[in-house]
Amino acid sequence: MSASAIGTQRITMAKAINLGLRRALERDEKVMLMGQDIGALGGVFRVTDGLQKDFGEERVVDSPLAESGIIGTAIGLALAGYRPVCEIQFDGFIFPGYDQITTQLAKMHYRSRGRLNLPVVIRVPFGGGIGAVEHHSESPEALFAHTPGLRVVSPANPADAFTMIQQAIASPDPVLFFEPKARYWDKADIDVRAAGQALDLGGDTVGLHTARVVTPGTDITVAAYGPTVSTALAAAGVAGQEGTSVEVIDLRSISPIDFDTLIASVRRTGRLVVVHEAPVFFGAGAEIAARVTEHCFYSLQAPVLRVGGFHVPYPVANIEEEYLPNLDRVLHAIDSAMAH
Amino acid sequence: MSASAIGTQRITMAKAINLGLRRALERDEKVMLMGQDIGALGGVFRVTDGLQKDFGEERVVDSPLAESGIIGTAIGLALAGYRPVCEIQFDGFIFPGYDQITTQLAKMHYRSRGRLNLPVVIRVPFGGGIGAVEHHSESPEALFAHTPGLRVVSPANPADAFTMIQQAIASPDPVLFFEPKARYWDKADIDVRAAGQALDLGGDTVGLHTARVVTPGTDITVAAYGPTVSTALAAAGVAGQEGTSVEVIDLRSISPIDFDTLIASVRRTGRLVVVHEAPVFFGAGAEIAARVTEHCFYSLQAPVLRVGGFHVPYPVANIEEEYLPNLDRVLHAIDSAMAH
Amino acid sequence: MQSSSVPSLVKEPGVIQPDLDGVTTPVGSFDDDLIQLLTPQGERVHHETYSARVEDLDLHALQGLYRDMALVRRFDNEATALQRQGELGLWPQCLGQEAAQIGSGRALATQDYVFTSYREHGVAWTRGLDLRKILHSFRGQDHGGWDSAAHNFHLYTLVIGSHALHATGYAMGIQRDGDVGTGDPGRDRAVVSYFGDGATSQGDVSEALVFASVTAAPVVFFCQNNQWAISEPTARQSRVPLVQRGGGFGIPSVRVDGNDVLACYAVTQEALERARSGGGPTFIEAVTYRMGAHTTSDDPTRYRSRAEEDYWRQRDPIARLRTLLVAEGTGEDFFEGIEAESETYAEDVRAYCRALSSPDPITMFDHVYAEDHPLVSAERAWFAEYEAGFTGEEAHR
Amino acid sequence: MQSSSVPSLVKEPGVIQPDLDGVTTPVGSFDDDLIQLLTPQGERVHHETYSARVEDLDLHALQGLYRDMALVRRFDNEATALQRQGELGLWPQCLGQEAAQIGSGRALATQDYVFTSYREHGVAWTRGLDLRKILHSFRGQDHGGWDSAAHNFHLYTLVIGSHALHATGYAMGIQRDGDVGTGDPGRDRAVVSYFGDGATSQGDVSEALVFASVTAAPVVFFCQNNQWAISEPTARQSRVPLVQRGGGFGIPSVRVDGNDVLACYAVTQEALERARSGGGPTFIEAVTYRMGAHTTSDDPTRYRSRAEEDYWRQRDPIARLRTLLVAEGTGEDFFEGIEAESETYAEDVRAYCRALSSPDPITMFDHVYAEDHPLVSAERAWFAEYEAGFTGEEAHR
Ligand SMILES: Cc1ncc(C[n+]2csc(CCOP(=O)(O)OP(=O)(O)O)c2C)c(N)n1
Ligand SMILES: Cc1ncc(C[n+]2csc(CCOP(=O)(O)OP(=O)(O)O)c2C)c(N)n1
Ligand SMILES: [Mg+2]
Ligand SMILES: [Mg+2]
Repeated sequence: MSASAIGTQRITMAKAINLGLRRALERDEKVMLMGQDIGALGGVFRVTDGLQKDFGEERVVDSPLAESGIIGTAIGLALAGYRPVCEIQFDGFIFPGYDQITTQLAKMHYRSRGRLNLPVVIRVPFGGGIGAVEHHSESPEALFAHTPGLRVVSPANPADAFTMIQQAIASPDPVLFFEPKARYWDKADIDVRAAGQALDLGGDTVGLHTARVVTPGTDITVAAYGPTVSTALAAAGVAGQEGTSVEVIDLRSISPIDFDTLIASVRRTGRLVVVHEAPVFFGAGAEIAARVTEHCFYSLQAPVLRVGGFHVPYPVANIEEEYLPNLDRVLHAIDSAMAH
Repeated sequence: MSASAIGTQRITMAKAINLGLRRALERDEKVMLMGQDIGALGGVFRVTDGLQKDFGEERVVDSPLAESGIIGTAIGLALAGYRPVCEIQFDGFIFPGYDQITTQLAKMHYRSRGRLNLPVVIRVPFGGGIGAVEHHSESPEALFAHTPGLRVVSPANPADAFTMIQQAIASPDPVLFFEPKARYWDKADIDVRAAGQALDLGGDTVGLHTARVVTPGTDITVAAYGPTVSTALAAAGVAGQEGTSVEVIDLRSISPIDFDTLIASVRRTGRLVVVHEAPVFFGAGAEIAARVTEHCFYSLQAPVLRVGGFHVPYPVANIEEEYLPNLDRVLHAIDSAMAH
Repeated sequence: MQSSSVPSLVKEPGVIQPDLDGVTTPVGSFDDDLIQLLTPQGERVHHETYSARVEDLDLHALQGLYRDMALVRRFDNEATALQRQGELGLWPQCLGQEAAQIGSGRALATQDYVFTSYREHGVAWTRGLDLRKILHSFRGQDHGGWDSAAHNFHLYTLVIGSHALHATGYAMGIQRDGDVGTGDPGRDRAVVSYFGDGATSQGDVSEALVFASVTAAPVVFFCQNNQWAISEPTARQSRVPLVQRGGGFGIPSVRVDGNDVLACYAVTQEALERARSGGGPTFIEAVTYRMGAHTTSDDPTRYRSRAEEDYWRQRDPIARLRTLLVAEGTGEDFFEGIEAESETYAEDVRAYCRALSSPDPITMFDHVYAEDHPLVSAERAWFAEYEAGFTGEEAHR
Repeated sequence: MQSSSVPSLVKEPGVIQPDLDGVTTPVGSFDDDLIQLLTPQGERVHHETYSARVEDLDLHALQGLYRDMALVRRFDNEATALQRQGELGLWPQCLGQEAAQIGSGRALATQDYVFTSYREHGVAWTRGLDLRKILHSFRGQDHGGWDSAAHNFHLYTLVIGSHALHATGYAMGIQRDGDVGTGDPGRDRAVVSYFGDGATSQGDVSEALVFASVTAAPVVFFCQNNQWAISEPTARQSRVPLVQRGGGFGIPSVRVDGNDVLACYAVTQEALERARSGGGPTFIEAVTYRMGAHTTSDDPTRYRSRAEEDYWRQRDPIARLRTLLVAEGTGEDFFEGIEAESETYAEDVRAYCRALSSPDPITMFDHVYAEDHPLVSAERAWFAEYEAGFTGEEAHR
């Protein structure tokens, strides 16, 4: 089944990524997938379902149980001309591969003065809200964004997931691709063919690192990415009914961050709330607050407020809803900013 | 030679840490040191010089060449009642141990609901300016500060190094102890006995996580830690001559950050520049700027400015002086903030 | 890609010829070089070295092992059922691995210390842990659930392989305490680290073998090769039997029939004695089978055959001990007694689980640090005030 | 702590008894089970398997190997001198390891690919790399210094062990390209990964052995056991000879006299042939000695004895080949020629190094990413403007 023959359909984010991977595998024979249980099983989230069957064991590889090994051999494969897409089973299990990512993957292009490219994508299902046990709900994106040489992105909806995974694979640079696992089963209508063609033509699509104004508004900007975009949208809905016009921005990219879009918005609204699941302390919100404040010092009516994880390890599933930056907490921050 | 018999002397920071380790080994037989080449060689920076000779191979251990192994076995030793102090040879080599630090060391106390403590110290010579090759000049502190469960500190002078290493070892929590290697050979007069006694009595010493106003000033605050404190002081000197009164704060701790001291200062001066060697993007300066702005929104005369590493891997030694946040760049930021 | 071609080398000095049998042996079958004291048919086999180690197990003791296995299986099945009923978020079954876990666990002394992954409910049982506490974390109420020091049984570790290093470090601590080689059976201690076939690929496990070997730490590495790491067969982790891994690090290694409770008991006992007496680490490969799914979230039909499962059902560890017990004179009433006890136990487990209540959200701020931390305190205070703000209608607007 | 006690086990089926000789063998001495074709006294030894592989090396070829080793040593010494003169920040000497590096390097085909640590200047030489380029990074001008693809010789990797995985991945790429087992000597390719004794402890090296073994990747792991990892003797990394490590992962392994250029050539050639033909990986332990300091920053007097250094000086890899060459008819003029060539080379190296100029600071912003990155661009622009602001007096106030 060729992805390009599909046309508009209602699909989940998991399926959208699956179709994106399929298209990438079809278009470039150097693309290959690696990871634990991604073959016959199709990955624990079934994102790679059917791909080994259709593309073979050479291109969709069940790797030994070792993240450093997966990423380290992906680097070698990239040096040999391949474009490996590695799946990390859960966010909390990326750390055995952290050294390879930080000291090798991020630096090889620089070390070689641009002679060597490492077009490696690392897919990481991330974030909480699925009632999981320890290590299965983490949001470690800041731990990668701080390292020069890496690109870090996160789609928030099926259409972006379909496009962005292909853009990430096409990138000559290493990309950390954070997939909001709680949104895997969210559905949307996508014209896969049209989206695919736009992508092929380099045309109509939004760049991998471009933020998107999802809902325009005038009183306050709420910036989010990945799993928290839908929370931000929900908050905008409620706040709108209560008379506050919220502009929601889906950042889409955490490194680089599209500050142009963000700053333009804040210059208009004068207020900003940043929402992410990762702990606030040293999180993406810190960088955003610092830089936006620097550039919008005289436009800001209130300090940039951050809504995110507390400075505690991800808590047990029974109380994760209270930990997560939920609708109420975003509304609370909007209220606080408006009241300033 | 007992450290407590020494009295005031002029010693380097490397020696101060050595004496601090010696005192810790003397006072508590559960304290032990682990790391590569820390025995007969005394470590590549000679910080552990003479300790294996005096305390034996059981307490000052030359470990196999594996950082994950060192930290992982340190966790086991801590569970068995020991207080391991691990030396990582250079900042850039901590990453093979990153998983153990992030998923195990940081979380064991939480996982066990407080039943288990891991009093492990990880000593990391960090920062640039010594003309080294790749991986030997990095400043990865933000990559630890973001993780709840860890404490992250950095001394800026010999006296603090002597005291803080002992406080870190005494802490029931895991501590990342970042030693500014470019300052290892800086000297200062220390009355080791007095400092040691103060420490024993829990008295006169500054807490491990307390920031210190090094130079009071009225026009602007400059916050730094570790290697950049001396740069900040130099900048304060030059700026003072030019009529700007700079308050320099040595943060000493990166997680937690002593915001009380910082905020009190900024409320007075109305301006803040943060200086660190790590890349600015997602660095400590971001968290500081975000939080200080939140708390001092109406006192700030200018946005918080950050002076730090660029978004590039640590460059080659020949041009590291231009990369580092040197005197000129700090002065430039002070000027910019004052001109706002 | 010639991934199945096997190099042929002449054996000669200086050349290590690995035993490459494992490559051609189909996954799941037994090899000859497996320590076995009880066949799948329930018959005793004599073994020169190891038979002596089970001689003192009289019928009563054997019945005890049977009871252990039966109750653990009942507990495990009940937990699986509770997950299906929505009472647990997830459950990793130990079904099929009872002999490996009970046999090795019963070889432990009280003062020995154990580190495991997440599937070692049988070992937990032998440590006197109230197994119901294991349910806490799979119900999402606790990350740990028990007092590890009280049972010398560490909390489950979910990051594959990490705890092999903790075990080795703990064993290094025992050495420093002087609790090795004293000859005092109440004092000498050892550590066992349990992990799976998949875990052997993780760098941490290899590093643990390095550290244990060079320090001669009193630690036993007990690898339950249950043939699968989720959907990946052991052949994805190694071309050769895993038992060879230990030898490469200078660690005496032994391969045992992991569905034979007697053999598991015997080899573990020997390894523990060696460790406690100062002889250093041992690597044990226990060849067993994960009869259930990886966890309740898994779907084994996607990756393994019914035939394979049938093959292993014939080798059920409990069934073979039952045959032996009957042959050695155990009456039906004994089994009926166990059956009844199991049912009572299961009911109790069920009731306990259902009665568990969620922790108060504010407890998420507890025990992040052992000592005061201003940020955690501030966030806790904020949260308390914030939560207090929700009263009646106001909540969720 | 009984770290020297060796467990004694009866050999029997199912029990792997590691060869524990290494534990009692003093560091630095040779064992019997070492492939050797040329003794320290410069005499040829016959070896059933390997002698055939050096038969086609005529006197001219042997002289070539001598020249390789002599020039590399001269280069290495010159670099050390340059460091002492302040022209380099640091220098890691390969002194003493020339046979291991030249012997193995000369067994490579052009299309083979090499990954190394930071000490493999001899291997670099065999890849046709202009060694002067290695000085760039140790002078602080470049993190890499050469075009790795042009020489099929990857940049030095400083994070111990990392590149063993890159090598394995590259070899997996070769498999996918179909460049294994075609029988076409110009097409079939293999990879060699060089690392030290210390590196064997890193998880990454073990993981590389796992991946290479299960995929039968065409990669040769060439471990130069130079007896030391900075100040730590090999005994801190392993109780048993490192050659046993490979076998534990199902990889055929061989232990070779690393100071014997002929033996290193022979075993590497065999391993490469196996890899290229689809026979999978090989692990080679080359027993050699780091005759110099770890780097110019090191002080070996702190941790090793003069006697040990003397012992190994007797086993100098270059001296023994010289003895053989003389015995086989090489005249003094040949050696004088090499001497003269070395001096000219050294002068050239010196001049080249001194003439190197620092990069422009703005280049620090180059090549962070292959594609445009707004933050890097903005910082570059800021920096250019900032730097431009400094003119004359204004600079540094
Ligand atoms: C570092 C890490 N990577 C991935 C996972 C996800 N994971 C959980 S269990 C498992 C398979 C483990 O297999 P094995 O070691 O054989 O143990 P078994 O489950 O068979 O008992 C995987 C890949 C994990 N827990 N930790
Ligand atoms: C991950 C890592 N940890 C520590 C170091 C510091 N270091 C550099 S060389 C070295 C010793 C290496 O020994 P070995 O592998 O035997 O190689 P040799 O230097 O003897 O050639 C160490 C510990 C490093 N480069 N990388
Ligand atoms: Mg398994
Ligand atoms: Mg070495």
